[in-house]
Amino acid sequence: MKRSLPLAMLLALCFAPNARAANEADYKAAFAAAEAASKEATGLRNQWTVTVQALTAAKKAADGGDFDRATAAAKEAEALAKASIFQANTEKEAWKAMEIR
Amino acid sequence: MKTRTSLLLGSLSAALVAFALTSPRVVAADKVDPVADAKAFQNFFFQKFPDVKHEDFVNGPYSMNADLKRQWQEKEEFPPYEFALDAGKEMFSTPFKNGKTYADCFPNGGIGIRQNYPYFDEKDGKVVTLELALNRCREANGEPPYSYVKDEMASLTAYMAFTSRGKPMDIKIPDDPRALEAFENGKRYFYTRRGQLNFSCASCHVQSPGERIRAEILAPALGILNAMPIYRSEWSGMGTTSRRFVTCNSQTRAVPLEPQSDEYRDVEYYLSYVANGLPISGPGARP
Amino acid sequence: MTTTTGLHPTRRLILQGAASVALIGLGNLPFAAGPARAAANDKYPEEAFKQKNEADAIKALYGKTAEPSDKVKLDAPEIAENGGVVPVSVTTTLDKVTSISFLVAENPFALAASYKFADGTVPAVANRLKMAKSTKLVAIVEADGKLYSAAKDVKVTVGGCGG
Amino acid sequence: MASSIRVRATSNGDITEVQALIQHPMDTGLVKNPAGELIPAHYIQQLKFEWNGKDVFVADWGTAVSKDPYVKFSFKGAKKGDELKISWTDNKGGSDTTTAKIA
Repeated sequence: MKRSLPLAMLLALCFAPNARAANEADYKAAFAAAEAASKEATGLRNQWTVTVQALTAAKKAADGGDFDRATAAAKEAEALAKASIFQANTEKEAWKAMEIR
Repeated sequence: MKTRTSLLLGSLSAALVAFALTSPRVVAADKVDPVADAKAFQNFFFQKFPDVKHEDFVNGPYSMNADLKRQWQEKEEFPPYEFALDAGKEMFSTPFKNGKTYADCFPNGGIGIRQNYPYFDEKDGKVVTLELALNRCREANGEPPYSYVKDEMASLTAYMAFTSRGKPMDIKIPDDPRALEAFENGKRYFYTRRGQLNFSCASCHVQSPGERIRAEILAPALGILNAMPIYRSEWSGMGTTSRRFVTCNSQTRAVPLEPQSDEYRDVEYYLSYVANGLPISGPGARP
Repeated sequence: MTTTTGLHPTRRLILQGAASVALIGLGNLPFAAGPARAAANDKYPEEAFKQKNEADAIKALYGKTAEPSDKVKLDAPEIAENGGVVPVSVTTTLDKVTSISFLVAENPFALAASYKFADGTVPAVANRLKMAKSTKLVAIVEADGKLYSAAKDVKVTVGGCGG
Repeated sequence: MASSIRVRATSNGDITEVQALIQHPMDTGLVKNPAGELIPAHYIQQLKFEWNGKDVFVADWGTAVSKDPYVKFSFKGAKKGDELKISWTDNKGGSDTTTAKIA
């Protein structure tokens, strides 16, 4: 037990610096990036429902003034949108592997 | 947060590379050959389920599970789509405001023709499904179109399907490059993975028909549209082909496209063509 | 299923006459007078349908308890294709059956349906019930004033892969 | 307009088999609509089958009977051509009735 205590402390320390509260500007930037990716996914006709939900959650949190959660949700939306774009591009060829021949 | 996205992308690409390496199949020259595709498609299911009678595939999950089939046969004695059928019959004979009826829009008065839909309209250069043709008929006669996912459309297609019961599916692909392209586009849609769950239609209906996803038994893809439209206990109501496509998409967490958009019409064209020869069994009752 | 107009007029009058006499004159004795028929009256058993659990519902409906009997054959699926529409049926070889009821133990209200049988009606019924979740299904048959029961477990879950 | 009750009564020999399918929502009162409000309970409480002036079969239903309810039973004594009167009442005072000839 004795040795693991300092280890836990060390871990806590390294997360501390970037935990300052996100402000409105951070949220706006994150949301803009998420929305761009989401538009691209829709353009590829491969939007995910969870992306849309994350975007709505981000907006809702931002309206409520909770920019921490809003920024996190916007980043989540961006990640999901990017994944759906990646899926659409890879599937352009990958589908043939499953085709019954 | 940044690490999270790259992690996600990394895992996806790694999975793909592994996947590509394992599939030894050489990608055949990409000449679209519907006849060969249909033969291969049907043989795949006939070999995978040797003791299922060929025409029984159109009964979807009921061809895969005896206990479920018994529940279905009990329901078929007095099926829940009875009301939609009667409503459809009545709507079919009720004239529009201009005195015309649906019979005037369709060959043979709309009776016993469902097995030829969808067809490729060479003038339009696109696939025309039964639901689309019905709404076009309404609009041509000054009537507002019906929603593709609601009861009125389901009642109309239920009646038209009923008049074709037992007739083998008979979809034609004219020798027109655009028709071949539509067929190929439908095939691509069928095998393309989508949604956060990363499923394609084939993931469920080709790789694991007969198996359960929770309470439901997965239907084989062969003849999966022959029973449309269906009364689903799940919806406790009628469902058109459009409604089925839209709900399947949202189950894999993919945002559905507009009903009757090109992809849906093409995948209906593909699935109907590869089921040529199997009987129409609509309207159907499903879990 | 068009309503019939073809009935010969006088026969029709007699029928209506007989019906009204039966209803007015003899009250609701169309059921053959037999031993005390607890559930013979036509009143809707409001109280029984309000009971949450199975035992209270049976007591409210019949005022006595049932004993399992292999003469009551209950037919229900092992896994319901859909909790909203579960085909369930019962047949029995007992005679002088006056009532058959279905109780779905895990439903918010246990009593699902109760049927009253006249003389000459075959003691069997099929219907489609709703089941909230996996549950014990009980069929009760009241024959000659005594209660017999049969039970079966039915698995119920939602379908589909998520959404 | 077609009645809400579909009946098929077929007699073979002395036994008449009766099947009925009724168009009714059978709302339990425990389900929410998409807008989140509870849909009020609306279900058939009693369904009667009358032949020859006599109630041959009476169904008392709760909220656990499926939408568009179905029931099947059979009874002795009737013959082809007899008339069967079917009527139901629901918890909102709604009702419907129809007659059918035994085929």
